[in-house]
Amino acid sequence: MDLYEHQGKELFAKAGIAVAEGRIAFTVAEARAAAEELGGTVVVKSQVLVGGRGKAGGVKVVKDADAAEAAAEAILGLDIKGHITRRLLIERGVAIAKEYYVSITFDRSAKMPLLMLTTMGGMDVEDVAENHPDMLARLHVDPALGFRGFHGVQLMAAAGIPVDERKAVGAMLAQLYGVFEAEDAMLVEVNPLVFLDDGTLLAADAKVTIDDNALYRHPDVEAMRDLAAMDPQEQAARESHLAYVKLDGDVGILGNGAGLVMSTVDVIAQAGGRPANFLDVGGGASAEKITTALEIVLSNDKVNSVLFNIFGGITRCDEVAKGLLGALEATEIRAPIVVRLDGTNAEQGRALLTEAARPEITVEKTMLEAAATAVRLAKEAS
Amino acid sequence: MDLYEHQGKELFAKAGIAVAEGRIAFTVAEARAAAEELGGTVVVKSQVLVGGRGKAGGVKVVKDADAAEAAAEAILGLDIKGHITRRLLIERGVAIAKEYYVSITFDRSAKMPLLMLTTMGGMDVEDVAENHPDMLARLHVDPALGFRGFHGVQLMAAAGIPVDERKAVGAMLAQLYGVFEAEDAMLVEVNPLVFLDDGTLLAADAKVTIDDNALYRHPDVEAMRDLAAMDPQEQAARESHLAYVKLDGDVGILGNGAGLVMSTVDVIAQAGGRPANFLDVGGGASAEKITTALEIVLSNDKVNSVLFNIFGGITRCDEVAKGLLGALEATEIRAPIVVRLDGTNAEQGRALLTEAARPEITVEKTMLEAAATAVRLAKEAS
Amino acid sequence: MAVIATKDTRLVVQGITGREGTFHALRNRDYGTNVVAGVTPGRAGQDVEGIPVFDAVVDAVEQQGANTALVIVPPRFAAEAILEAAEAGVAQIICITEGIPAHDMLEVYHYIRPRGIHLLGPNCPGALSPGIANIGIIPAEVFKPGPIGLMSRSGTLTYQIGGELAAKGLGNSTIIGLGGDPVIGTSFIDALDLFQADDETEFIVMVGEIGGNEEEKAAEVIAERITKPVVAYIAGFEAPPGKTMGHAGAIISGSAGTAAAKQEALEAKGVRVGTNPTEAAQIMADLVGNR
Amino acid sequence: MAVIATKDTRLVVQGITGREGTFHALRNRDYGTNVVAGVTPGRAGQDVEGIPVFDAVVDAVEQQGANTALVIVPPRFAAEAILEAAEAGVAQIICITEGIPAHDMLEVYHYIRPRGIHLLGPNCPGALSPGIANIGIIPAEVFKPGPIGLMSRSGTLTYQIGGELAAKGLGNSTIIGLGGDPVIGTSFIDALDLFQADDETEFIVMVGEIGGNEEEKAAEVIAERITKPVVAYIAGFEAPPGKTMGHAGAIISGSAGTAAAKQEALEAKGVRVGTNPTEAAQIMADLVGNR
Repeated sequence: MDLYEHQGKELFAKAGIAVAEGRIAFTVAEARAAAEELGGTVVVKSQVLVGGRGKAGGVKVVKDADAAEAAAEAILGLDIKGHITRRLLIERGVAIAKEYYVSITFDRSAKMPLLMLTTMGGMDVEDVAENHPDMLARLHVDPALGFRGFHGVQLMAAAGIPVDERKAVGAMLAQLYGVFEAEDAMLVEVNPLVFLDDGTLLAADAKVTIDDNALYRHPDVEAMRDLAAMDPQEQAARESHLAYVKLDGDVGILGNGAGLVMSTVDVIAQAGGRPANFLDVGGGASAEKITTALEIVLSNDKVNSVLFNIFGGITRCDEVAKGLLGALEATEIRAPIVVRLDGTNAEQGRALLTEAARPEITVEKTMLEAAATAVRLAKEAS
Repeated sequence: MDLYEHQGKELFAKAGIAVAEGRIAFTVAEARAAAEELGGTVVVKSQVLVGGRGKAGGVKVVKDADAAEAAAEAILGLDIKGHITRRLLIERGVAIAKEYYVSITFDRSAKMPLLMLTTMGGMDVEDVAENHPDMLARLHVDPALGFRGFHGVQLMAAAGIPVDERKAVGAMLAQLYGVFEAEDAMLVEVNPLVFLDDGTLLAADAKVTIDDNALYRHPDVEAMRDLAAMDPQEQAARESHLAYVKLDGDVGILGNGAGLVMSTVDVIAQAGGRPANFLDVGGGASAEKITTALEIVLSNDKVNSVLFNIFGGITRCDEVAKGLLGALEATEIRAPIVVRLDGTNAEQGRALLTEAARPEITVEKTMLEAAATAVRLAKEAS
Repeated sequence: MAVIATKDTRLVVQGITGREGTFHALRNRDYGTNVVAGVTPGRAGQDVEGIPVFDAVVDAVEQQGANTALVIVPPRFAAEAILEAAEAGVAQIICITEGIPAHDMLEVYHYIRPRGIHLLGPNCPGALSPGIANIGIIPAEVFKPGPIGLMSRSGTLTYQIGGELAAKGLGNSTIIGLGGDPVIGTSFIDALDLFQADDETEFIVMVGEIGGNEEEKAAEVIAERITKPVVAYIAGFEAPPGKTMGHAGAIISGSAGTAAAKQEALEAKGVRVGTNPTEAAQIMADLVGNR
Repeated sequence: MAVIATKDTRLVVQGITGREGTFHALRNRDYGTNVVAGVTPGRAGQDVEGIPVFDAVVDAVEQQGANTALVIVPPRFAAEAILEAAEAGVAQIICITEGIPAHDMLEVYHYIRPRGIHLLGPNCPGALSPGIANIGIIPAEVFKPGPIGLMSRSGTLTYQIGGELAAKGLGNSTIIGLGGDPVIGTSFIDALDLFQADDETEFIVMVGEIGGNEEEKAAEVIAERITKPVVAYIAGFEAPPGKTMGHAGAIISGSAGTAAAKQEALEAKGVRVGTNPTEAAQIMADLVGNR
């Protein structure tokens, strides 16, 4: 789960990490009130779950409440790479002396947290990695040890942090690692990490991603979820504990098992079609579960045909066929469904469907045949 | 550092472990006041750093303040295996339904904490270990993991704790392990751990030892030290950061290095003498350091002769001889000193001492010769 | 000999009294796996259709000689269940549970790895050696014995390919479900080494998917030390970046972890990659036929 | 070849800019030890009489090829210094520091041990291979080269016995100071195995003291697999129970850890135990003479 900057900063503040004082605003009026309350120079920042808002005009430094109001007016509703700005962070302006970059990522390859630090703050870190690789210090932390003082020394020395700044930066690194561990983060990024004119070290931005599987122990973070920003199908799938990802084609796809469904998406594309979604119904074969999954797939208006791809294992294909027939009773189906059943008891399952002779269903024996048919049907309907 | 029961319970309470409400009392009047304040039945308990106070009459359950006063009168000043009772713990009486035993020790052999649990509470655990070994459950905890839920399950299952009590006892085990880790304990023992009539689980006693080397991070524990109970020589040595242990003989011993001094103590005994102390002066050879060490050894009235046993390594024997001669200038020496210098520059050192011709000094070349001389001199003086 | 699931397996099922635990413990036993014990705290002394239940894994090890643990417990207890098995001296642990927090698995991984304990999973279907033993939830019906070692990050995709191979008359030495999580105990490289050392494995099929770079690392190892022929299939060419495709580990981060990159890395080392499961099975069938 | 301190040693001294660190780093170098680097955070770029100083151990490993670390830092930083060296890939760490909290050492021990990293100490004088290399604070003046491996929990007691042997014309392959703390990285058993495998060691002297049961465990191992003659000395027969005799590890707990028990255990396995250092040295001298 990706957090907005202001949410990430809430977690930072809880961990004792300095951030600029700020207010969240959903309307122009709220933005003005926040600017008035903070007084003086403020920064009006678009809160979107995507990078590059600065270049897109999503961040403005303004001198007073009038200017803040105007900035809010300009930024609310702003489309930043497909993300519409619906909330603003109004922050007290600070006098920045120096900008660094620090991040902690969950490095699956090394199976360790990876810390990155550079004095080239404020820039895109991919640029630094590509064009100034010597300036980007990288360090893995063995999770059996956790972050220790010597990790900080190593990383800061490699990044060229001046010796007189190491106490402050080292303490900040420890705190950020603390957030990474305590909040089950997959990413904690601060860009820029800034020294103010008065020597204070402060996290001027916050990009935090929390492990979905760990949200059960972070109800405060779970409550931060912005349901309004979610796709309606994705939201419905989430409520039903189904794995769903929207794509932009017209062939709806559901099947059992993430790998098989990913493969089905690929096969549809190989057959010349355009997949509309990924949906893993998981194990089991109740009519209720299949009904919910079909309803989510079909609630996407673009869908012109549906491929239901099952490889029966412990759940047998005859059970799946019965579940599917039950689902067809329970909901109205507005597009043709191609069903492929393979694996345990596939023949019995196919026989059940053939006997039922539902007009909306075409039964195929193999995955490739089923894909070809689903693509053809979608093209006919469009 | 061994803690009194009431001090251990302070650490327990800080960790959220239930203990009976209690007051510390140094006088009979304080004991009476505490009993009045608590009201009803109270327990008057001798606070000494030794076991077996129950059998020695150091614990009395009384019905009211008058009886508490009488009990305090009886217990204050009570000698329990050489430990004089100087403080009391007055606790509110509780209705005990069941008594268990639990301890966590620092097992050097396994290099892991060792948990022990038995339903035979209130008894001497050595008795349980010897006479009912099947009743004493033992479990090592890998420090790389720390105490986990499954450790509790394992231990409680092995000890035969009823299933319906495991939630409460498991939580208590986790808390006690928390104290063991957080406070750098070498021992945490609760005997008995009691279930009250109302189902509450409570630590009815507390025996806690803290690692001396870790006291720098536990100033609150360091402040609990009862200087009044310490031997005056041990206290003086402690203040000077010298390792000193009082023994009951008449040959004072000092030397460099714990092993060599232990060996010197043994050799004195082998030579028919009775060692008066162990004192390791450590490395270095300043007159000041040697003066302090000599003063501590000689402030024990029993000492009739002193053996100063040095094996020169990095610190050379000629330096040590100079330091010793300086020390003799700085303090008055009331007993003969046998000096043995060996190792680096031993001959030069011995020559310096021989030249100085101090009447209180006898120089010997080997450890065994020096021991024989020191024993002879002590016998002559006694 | 096969690997992981063998005739020497003495299995303890952690969470045996749960619905799933009971179902699969009995299924595994029915298949012929030597299921010697189950564990559910507080249930010691009971049995599950003759399988004795203990409070703790250490009891199953001491009293029943368990040497392999199957973990089927809810995600919030799974990491600790693995650690319990590890500390109890179980040398091989298979964890089915899906949804374990990634940080929990970091801790588990760095505890067991230096101590030489083998973990398969989590979020995996287990391991099946057809005709010998089945540990976990793989539908044995689909597979038959044979010379092909099959290793995969995906369950049903494995069954798909196994089913296609079986339809062509080909069978497997062992099917290893590696699991769909970002941190798993047994990587493609570990499984490759197991298969390379296994006498009954003559060919290897590798089923990868988007996310991470384990397929790329495996390609290096294949070139370096695997002498048995390897055929691969990768799922997720059409997956958009930044989206978790069902498996917690199936996510393209930035430009890393794409199916195309994995295919390229494998082909660069001479591994033939099928464009779909059917083609991958066909390539393997041709290879076996040409022997 | 000798052990621990060898001609292949490339030493990094952690805490080199401290008073003790500088003194012993230079002393070790003067003896002939290859001291390649020092570490003090914030002092990178400086040098100590030609020995380059780095901010972190990993830099000393990468830039100077350090393979052995000598830790001479205050007790509250020592555990972390050991862990730093371990994580930096140093295979052998010698820690002189006295006064490290016991719980810190538990953590260190269980981190390094499964990872195959060797630690000598803490609270030990180090290791000296006369004529080859000296790592730590052992006064090399006292010893000469020879066939006797010497291992000890006490510093000066080692010097005492080494001095007595030298006076009889006998020398040492390596002197290993194991350290006086309750949790040490190298036990008597570890040192016995090192000496058993070392070509230059023909005889072994073991200097124990009260506390713990490492001498008793060593007795078992001597009987089991040590073919070289072992002579022992134990200090602390007169020590009262419950008192720490200088070394944090030298304490009799209840009835465990007494010198008498250790002597008995060793003699039961045929190890001759001297009643004082002089006698122990004499027994060894007789043994060597009879060869």
